[in-house]
Amino acid sequence: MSDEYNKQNTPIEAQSSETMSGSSGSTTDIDYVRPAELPEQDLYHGHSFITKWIFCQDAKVIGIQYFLTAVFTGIVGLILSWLMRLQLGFPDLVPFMTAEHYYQFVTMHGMIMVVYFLTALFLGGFGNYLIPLMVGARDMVFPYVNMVSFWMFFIAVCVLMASFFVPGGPTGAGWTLYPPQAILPGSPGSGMGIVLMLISLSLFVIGFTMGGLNYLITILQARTRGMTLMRMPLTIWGIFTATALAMLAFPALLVSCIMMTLDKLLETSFFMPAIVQAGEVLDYGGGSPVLFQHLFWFFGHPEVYIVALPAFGIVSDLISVHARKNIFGYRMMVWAIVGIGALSFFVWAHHMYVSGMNPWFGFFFATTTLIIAVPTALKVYNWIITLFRANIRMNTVMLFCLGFIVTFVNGGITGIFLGNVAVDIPLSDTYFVIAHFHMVMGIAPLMVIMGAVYHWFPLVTGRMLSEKLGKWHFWFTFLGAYSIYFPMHYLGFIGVPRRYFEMYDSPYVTSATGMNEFITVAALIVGASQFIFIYNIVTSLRLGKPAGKNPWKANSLEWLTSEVPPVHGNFGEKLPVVHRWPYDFNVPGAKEDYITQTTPPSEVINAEVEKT
Amino acid sequence: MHPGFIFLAVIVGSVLFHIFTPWWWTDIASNWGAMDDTINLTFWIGGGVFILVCLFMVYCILKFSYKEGRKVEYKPEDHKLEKILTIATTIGVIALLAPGLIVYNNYINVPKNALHVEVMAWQWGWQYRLPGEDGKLGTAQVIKISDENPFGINLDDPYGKDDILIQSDELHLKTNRPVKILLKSIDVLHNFYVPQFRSKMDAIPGIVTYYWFEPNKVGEYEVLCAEYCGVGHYAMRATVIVDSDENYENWINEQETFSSLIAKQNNKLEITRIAKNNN
Amino acid sequence: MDETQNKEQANSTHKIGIYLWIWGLLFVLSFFSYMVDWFAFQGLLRWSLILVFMFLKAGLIMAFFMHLFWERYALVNVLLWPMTAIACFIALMAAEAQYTVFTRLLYFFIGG
Amino acid sequence: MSDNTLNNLPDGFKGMSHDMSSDQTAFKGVQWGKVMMWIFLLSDTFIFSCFLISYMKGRASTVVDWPNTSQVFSLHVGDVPVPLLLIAIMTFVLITSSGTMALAVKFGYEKNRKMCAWLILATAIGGLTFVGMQAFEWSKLIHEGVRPWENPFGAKQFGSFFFMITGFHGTHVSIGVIFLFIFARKTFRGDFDTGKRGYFTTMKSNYVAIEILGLYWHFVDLVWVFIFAFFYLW
Repeated sequence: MSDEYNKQNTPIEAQSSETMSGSSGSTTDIDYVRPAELPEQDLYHGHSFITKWIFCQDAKVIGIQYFLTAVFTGIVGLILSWLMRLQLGFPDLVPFMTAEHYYQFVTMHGMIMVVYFLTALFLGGFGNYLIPLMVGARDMVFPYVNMVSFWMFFIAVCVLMASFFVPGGPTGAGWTLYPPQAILPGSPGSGMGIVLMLISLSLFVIGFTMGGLNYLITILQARTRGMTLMRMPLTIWGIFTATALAMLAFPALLVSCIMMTLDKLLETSFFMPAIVQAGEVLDYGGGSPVLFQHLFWFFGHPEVYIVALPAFGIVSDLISVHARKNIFGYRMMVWAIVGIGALSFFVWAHHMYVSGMNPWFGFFFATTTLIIAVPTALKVYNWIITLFRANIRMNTVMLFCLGFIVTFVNGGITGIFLGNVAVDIPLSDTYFVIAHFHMVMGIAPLMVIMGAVYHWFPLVTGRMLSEKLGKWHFWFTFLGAYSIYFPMHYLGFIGVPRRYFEMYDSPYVTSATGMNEFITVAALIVGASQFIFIYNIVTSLRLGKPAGKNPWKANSLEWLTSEVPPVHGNFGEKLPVVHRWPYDFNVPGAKEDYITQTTPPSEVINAEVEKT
Repeated sequence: MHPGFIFLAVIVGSVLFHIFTPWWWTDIASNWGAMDDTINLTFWIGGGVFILVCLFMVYCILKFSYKEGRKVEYKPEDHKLEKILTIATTIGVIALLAPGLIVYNNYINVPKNALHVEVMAWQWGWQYRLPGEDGKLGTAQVIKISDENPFGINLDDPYGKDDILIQSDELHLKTNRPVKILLKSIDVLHNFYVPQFRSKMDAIPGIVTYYWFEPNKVGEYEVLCAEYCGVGHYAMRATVIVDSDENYENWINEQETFSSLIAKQNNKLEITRIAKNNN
Repeated sequence: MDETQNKEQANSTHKIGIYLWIWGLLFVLSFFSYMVDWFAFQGLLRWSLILVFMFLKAGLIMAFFMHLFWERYALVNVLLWPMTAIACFIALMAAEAQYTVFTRLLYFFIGG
Repeated sequence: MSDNTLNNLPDGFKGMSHDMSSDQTAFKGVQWGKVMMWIFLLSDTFIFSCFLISYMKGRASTVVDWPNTSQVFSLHVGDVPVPLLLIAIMTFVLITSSGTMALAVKFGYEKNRKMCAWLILATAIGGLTFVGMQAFEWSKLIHEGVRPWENPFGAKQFGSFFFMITGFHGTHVSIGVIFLFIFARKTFRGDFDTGKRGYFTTMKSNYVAIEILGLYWHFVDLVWVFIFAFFYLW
């Protein structure tokens, strides 16, 4: 075997130049890939409807289950945002809207969108569907655990939704759930609502841990022959790093949930100092609310990247495929993803500059936060350099990628405002913050999700989505969302604080009434235009143009399955063998404008491929 | 129409919106002009980068949209370019960070001559405590709060006796005198925020937080609570009035001290006792 | 998976002596850390002894009982590097606790 | 890939860069299940770290005196109070069980079914003893008036953190004990020799499973090392 090793380590170019000079016997050598280390995976094939579609162990079905559940919660979140916007733009229009309801909607909207929608969609949905396909595995490594993971998530969603119907309603503590107000009577839903929220989050963490272990180990230990880490599509790198972050960040959330549940139910004083509420001395003492904020943001900041990194990865792949050009600086992209992920554990308290923590922390966290800006900026450069001298298909997928770049750059730059401590002080807790994070981790990842749906829909269903409807959907969504959040920054400049049920006679805000009305109308339109998307999906499921194999002429393994849509086990008789990275588009000397990952070097002898 | 033009319109529209916007900073009324400067610096550098990146993107999609057989560049890596971009970005980031840290250093180091003002927040309102002639605030604890002792001042602390108590949401400050705001909450998180002063800080139960500023414009300002604190959050307002020296002296001389409050209450108790005895 | 299992076997069938040695060492170290309390050492000495014994015990358990000493470096590094985040968290929370107790004492009790 | 191959791979940091740049697996020769347990334990480490960090923050920032653990956890032998006696015994019991587990793993790989099974059983009994003593300890404290929400000896947080952290650790031990008993039965039955399929997961049994369980059990011991140092000795 040691000489087999030598073979593998021999540079491929050296051999291919040899073959080009005519030695015919070595064609097999340049195609050499190390033999399989592991035997074929033992899979459980479902037979009945229940084992095939409900308690299913196939990662693809689990991915779709995650996707649909997450989209359902997303629609709930969308409706809540409409109600909030109506109140802000046109107070007194919604008859049942009280301050209690408003704050409950704010809270549930935030929590649903961040955790139950985006996280679950990217990692549970795209992760489950794409990881085994893209790394060339038959399935996730622990299919049973994967199934339990989804059902845990499902129960978590049920518990969350149940909190709408308990006495007092869902919690209205803001999505950050800061104590003491989260569990004191002054906030809506501080009874059963907050308890159910904490239980639901804990269940989510448990379920996610099960799924996350699967994603990590499938990527680390179950890749196909020839698939080195540096040949993985950036989608997988993004999902991988995000999952790793989740495995290390969710513990902090779990711990803070447990401690707050105890504070609520057993009246312990982890986060509760001595408190006098409504003239009454409460039975608490000695705790520290700032501790909760630290724990929460130790989870919360990586959480931002849990949402952002898969988006970075997916958008890189989409841009490369539809610009028909290799992604620029692949290595740097990978290291940027990993670096951002690692750094994200050292920046959490930039959410707490005005929280009353030890003021000296400001220096540390401002510095680490702005360091993160460097790899992030490099990623943006690489995306646009990829577009340079490319051959760009202006289809819906590409439009969403471009929309992502615009919104992400905008939101990223406002992030530099908020990361730099002295700049943050006047802006924090104002609408500037809302505009910033909706732009950067709301709209930007959503653009990617929608682009990804248009991109992979043909793979999942075997039919194309309608391009015409897709373009309408894109322009409504992009222009609408941009005109919601771009002007909103200026509300923050005025100093309008966030989480205000109504502004009434405040001198600052009278000038903002018009803008609030405009934003509300835009929000209603953007929300409504999502129904174009849903209509497109539903009709295309049956009436869409059949896609055939590899309609986008992509290189990565998920398009190279024996059947489209792929069946359980993914790759038919034999697992694919990988010879190159997935970005060999328009290689000089090659006949076609793409070379799939499985194409052996001997078939594209004239192509001047760079070694990967 | 080529989508590139719509993206171009979005960028131009953003710039125009900025030029013609009626919504911008409130006029500053404190010493934190440096904060506005750092924001403007970030705004111009950041805005410049945003426009450049987006224009380059628009150029690319206009120039290189799909044409069968177009010659495409195959260049996976360009170390020189990547290095230049990394260094340029790093320099830009340092240029933004350094002034920010200098301003922040001023923000957390309070001048020695600052007047201490305790702001006590509760659901949902404000009250204030100023030091008396000794220039020092007495220690206080939340659990000692009662009708007779609205600030929970420790009775055995001599510094507390002459503290000036303001049980209204209207606070007066002297112009051109630095104030150190000591924030205290008796129930949940709050935040004492006056947009014109630019500075803000949360009030947290269990500890005392602080920040400082120097009001430099006479006038009346609205205080907003900037940290979500329950149902009444949006209605939790107060007023800060920045006075000239003379008006400030007049105002402060009218306020009640802790010892006079105690005396008054003792009086009241005495009267009720006598009244009871007479019955 | 048979072959990899063979590898495991090669890895894990170390001489029984190693396990017994480590086992013995763990007892001794536990005894020592108990003695720290018994003799009621105080201050810096107490803390350094507690930490030294703690890390020695933890290290022995991880290295030999959990076989980390014999695992491939790739795994070892993946497992140990994330601890820097925890170290950072500990350091900052220690500073935060100091600050909290300082403001509490200053404004609630001592004053001046 | 043969056994031979693995031993030919470079070691140390060179091996690391080799593994990371190779295809198929990033950790050569490490089973899926074992990697899973390691990464799960890493995640669990973060949970316990967060608990202990919160405890540090809580204890270091309280202005009320923290009870002297040495006295609170003392046990009377005759009339003499011996500080931390029970905790010391618990520590020794847990380390003993950790040792038996390590030997069980060793004998498992040597396919010494009987020896392995008995050692797992011994480990399980050690764990059970530990849980029993913890229950005794809890009842003693509760008897003396310590509750999660109050503490007659000083700072409120003492009771809260004590019950929460030892409770969470105790839950881990209890789960471990349950699995140890299951595995003892499986080993006696010879499931690992015959490769019987699991009831839920339908995957084949393998002696590696014992090492994986061993990792978990040693981790529980590891956590106790930290709890012992920070909660009882501080």
